[in-house]
Amino acid sequence: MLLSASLFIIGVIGVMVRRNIIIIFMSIELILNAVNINLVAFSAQLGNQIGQVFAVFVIAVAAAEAAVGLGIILAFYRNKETINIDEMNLMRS
Amino acid sequence: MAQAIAFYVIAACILGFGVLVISTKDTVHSVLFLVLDFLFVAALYVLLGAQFLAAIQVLVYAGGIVVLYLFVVMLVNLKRPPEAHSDPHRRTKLGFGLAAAVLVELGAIAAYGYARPATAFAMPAAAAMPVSGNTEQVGWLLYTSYLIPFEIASMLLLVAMIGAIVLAKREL
Amino acid sequence: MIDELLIPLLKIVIVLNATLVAVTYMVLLERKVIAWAQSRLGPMRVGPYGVLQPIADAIKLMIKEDITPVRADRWVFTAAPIISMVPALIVYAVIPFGPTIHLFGRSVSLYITDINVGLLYIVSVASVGVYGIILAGYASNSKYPLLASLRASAQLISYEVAVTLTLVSVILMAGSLSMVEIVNAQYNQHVWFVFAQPMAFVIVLIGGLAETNRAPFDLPEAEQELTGGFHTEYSGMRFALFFLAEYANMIVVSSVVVTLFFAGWLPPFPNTPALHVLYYVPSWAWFLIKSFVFLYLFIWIRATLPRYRYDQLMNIGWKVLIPLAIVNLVITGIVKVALI
Amino acid sequence: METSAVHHGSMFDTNELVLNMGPQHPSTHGVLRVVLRLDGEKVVDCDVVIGYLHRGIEKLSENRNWTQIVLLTDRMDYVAAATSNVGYCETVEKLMQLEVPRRARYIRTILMELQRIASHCLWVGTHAMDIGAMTVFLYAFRERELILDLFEEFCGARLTYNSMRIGGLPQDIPPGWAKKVLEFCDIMSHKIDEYEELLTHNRIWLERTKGIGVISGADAIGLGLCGPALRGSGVARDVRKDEPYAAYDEMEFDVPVGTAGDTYDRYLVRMEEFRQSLRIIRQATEGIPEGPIVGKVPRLIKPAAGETYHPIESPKGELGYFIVSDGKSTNPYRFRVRPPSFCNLQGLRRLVKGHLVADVVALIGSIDIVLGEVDR
Repeated sequence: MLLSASLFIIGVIGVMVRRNIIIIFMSIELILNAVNINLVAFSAQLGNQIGQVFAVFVIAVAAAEAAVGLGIILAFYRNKETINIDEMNLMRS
Repeated sequence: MAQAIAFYVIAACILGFGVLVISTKDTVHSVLFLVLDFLFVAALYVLLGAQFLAAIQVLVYAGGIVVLYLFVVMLVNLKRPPEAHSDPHRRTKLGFGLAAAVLVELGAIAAYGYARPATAFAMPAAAAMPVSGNTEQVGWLLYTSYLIPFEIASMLLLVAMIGAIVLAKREL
Repeated sequence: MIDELLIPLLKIVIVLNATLVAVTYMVLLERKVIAWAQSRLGPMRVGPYGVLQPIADAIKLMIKEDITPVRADRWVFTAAPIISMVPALIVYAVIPFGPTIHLFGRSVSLYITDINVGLLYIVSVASVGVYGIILAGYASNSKYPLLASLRASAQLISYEVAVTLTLVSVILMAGSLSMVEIVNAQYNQHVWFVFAQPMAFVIVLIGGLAETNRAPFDLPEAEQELTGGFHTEYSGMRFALFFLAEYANMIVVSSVVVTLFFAGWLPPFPNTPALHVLYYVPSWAWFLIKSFVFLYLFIWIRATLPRYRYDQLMNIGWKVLIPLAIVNLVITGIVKVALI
Repeated sequence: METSAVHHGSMFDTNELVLNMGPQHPSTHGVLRVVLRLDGEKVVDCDVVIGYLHRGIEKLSENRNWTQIVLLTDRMDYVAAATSNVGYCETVEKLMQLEVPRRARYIRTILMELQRIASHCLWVGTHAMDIGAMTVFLYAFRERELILDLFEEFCGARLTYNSMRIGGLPQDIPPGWAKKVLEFCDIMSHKIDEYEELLTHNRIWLERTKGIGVISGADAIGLGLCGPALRGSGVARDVRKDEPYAAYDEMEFDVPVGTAGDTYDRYLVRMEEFRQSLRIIRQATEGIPEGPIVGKVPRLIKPAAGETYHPIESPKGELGYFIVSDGKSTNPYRFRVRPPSFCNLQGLRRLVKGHLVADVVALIGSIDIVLGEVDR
């Protein structure tokens, strides 16, 4: 549990600290993995497979998220030539 | 005993690489560490008796998602570090603050857990650990009890796929 | 202790070394067979008929200067060949060369391990191998390798989809992901899966060619287009690692094809009592013979066919193989349900 | 040397990649350099940079006497040296209004057609190799070797023959040579079928060559293409037919033309030319007349003042020599070559636009250039 919590925290720090949107995305992947570790650990502890099933779902969601997210990054990069999140304020201006 | 050692080694690797992922300057190195991290997570799954999930982890995460990341990094291939400008400490404090809050909370839970040892979870059976046929059981659950979530997940993937194609396509 | 630790270790050592030797001789075989196809002699100088050529090659590659381009990403540049070599080798852990046999009073299984997700393990480990190529292209900091590695990774990923989808139908037939169980299923069902699943066999073979970057799908290393492909900037032992990884992958693909579709170590017609004579040939020999046939086929194809173009390759992958794989899967599922 | 001919602005356009192909690249057939501007793998534009093999043959020739120049022409199209030799000698003969004996003209025809087959062998081998079929390369070289043996027997050299003299030949054909040539024709006609078996109906080959680098007949003429590259687009221009030289007016042969003007048609045209060449060789060898091999050539070759242009059909296309003599010195006043490779090469840019990197090498192979001739 502590392991997954620590990984989660690393992910959170990554999201908050880094400017590079790709690294932010990777941090999100780390967070999802932390969740997965938790789920699998519980499933092993409780001796049933439900945790693993949920982990499969999480992986599927992560894949979807990565695909769409990276698509957005690419589209954005093509227009703006940056991957710095601070400069991504289209909505604001 | 051997299991415990393996667990701690793997855990240390996961955390270490996790730190490296978010602290490395070069994005490609960061992606590489992410792969290593995921591989160790897969190892952890094996240790926890979830071989199927471990294989899926490697296949989908390491083999699929991270390759995607690598592609994007190479496409937007930039030697100039994107964080060179605009004050880097603006949200750093917030980030560490939040992380500290989570840590404190966790500490509290842990302390609480130690204070009232295991009543809620009687830890039903470590004996019921599935040894073989892991894939079969997960599959069985997926296609019976969790069929609807499964279908929803597949729809989500489909939508994501279409969305990604639309976004990435240059002209419609 | 001996059974738990020593024998597996011994097996690992044997398989690793045998693989590496096989790979080097695979190179010689390829050179020889292609030479014969082209009315040449091939290597003849080192040893009788050039049989010691691999050793000379190995020495040459090891003592060659190992150049790192100045502007390359040094760490990644060094890591890339290793990353492509390691998955190629650890796949051998689940390949069954034979059943459990009795040796010196012990029962020894002729495979390193038989995990219940064996096939999935192969697929997932193989998918990690693509990193070596991508990173090599990236780290070289040169345009040809970059183009080649983009080609290679797109190719590997798209063909992986087709192959994996096809493998699912084989799994459906066998009812197991374990390599050993798949072979046993072919024994129990009295049929080599190549006859039950001809379509799957063809798809896996083509996909296998594409995944190992062999002709006619050898675009990532198309010498005539991209000079050397992703290993343009590599030299010496690091280049050798890429080279070995390619041939090791070839052997893996032929082993997997043999296991899945040609009943692995079983002799032909395993259930026909009249042909039980064939059991006198050791099981691993059958396995090796069958694998050899496929390796020869790969070389033969390389000597014969021109190369596809990148977009044609992708078209075949996405518009032909994947739909076929899906159709095959659906049909297999329906038949399977109907038979129950 | 100013080589940054790539158009400006590409530095800032992230979607385009500038790829420098050559001068040391396995499939640019020598030292051609092609600067490609790529969008992904698609060629947006390309610049052909030449001059890496420039030896100044034209200027050099103005300081050599008329006989010595034959040797320099060897070094232009070095895979078809005999053809270059004949082209030069005939131009000077035209300038001097020399009569060449019929026997010499017949032997010249045989040599030129053998040379055409040798050159096409090299072409089919390298072209197939560029597209990835490596076996054809070695097969084609096996047959080219036979031709080189024939040449060696005739003049002692295997690559740069120096095998012509103004007014005729340096020596007569050795005894039994004609028979060997006929034997070779029999072998070769089977071997051509062998190449075709490997390529012509191969699906991958078809997909790689059909519809690639399409150019219409009018465009091809406009670009000044010549030889098989022009005939592939359906223009039946062949100097051998249109302005016969040597003994071609006495030979019977067809000029194959393509229809679509793509890489595949250019391939088919050359494959058919193999057969037509064999047909010419057979006719010429069987009909070699008796007689002298050298015409009435003056001791000192010194053409009267004047100029002339004389084209011949080299394996690559129309090879023309333009020579000016001032009538006073023993060397040409002006010596200019119209090399087919050079003219065909300028079609490359037009051909590759919109195709992929892999097609670029196929197209370079398809126009069949020799850099020695391009740069001179």
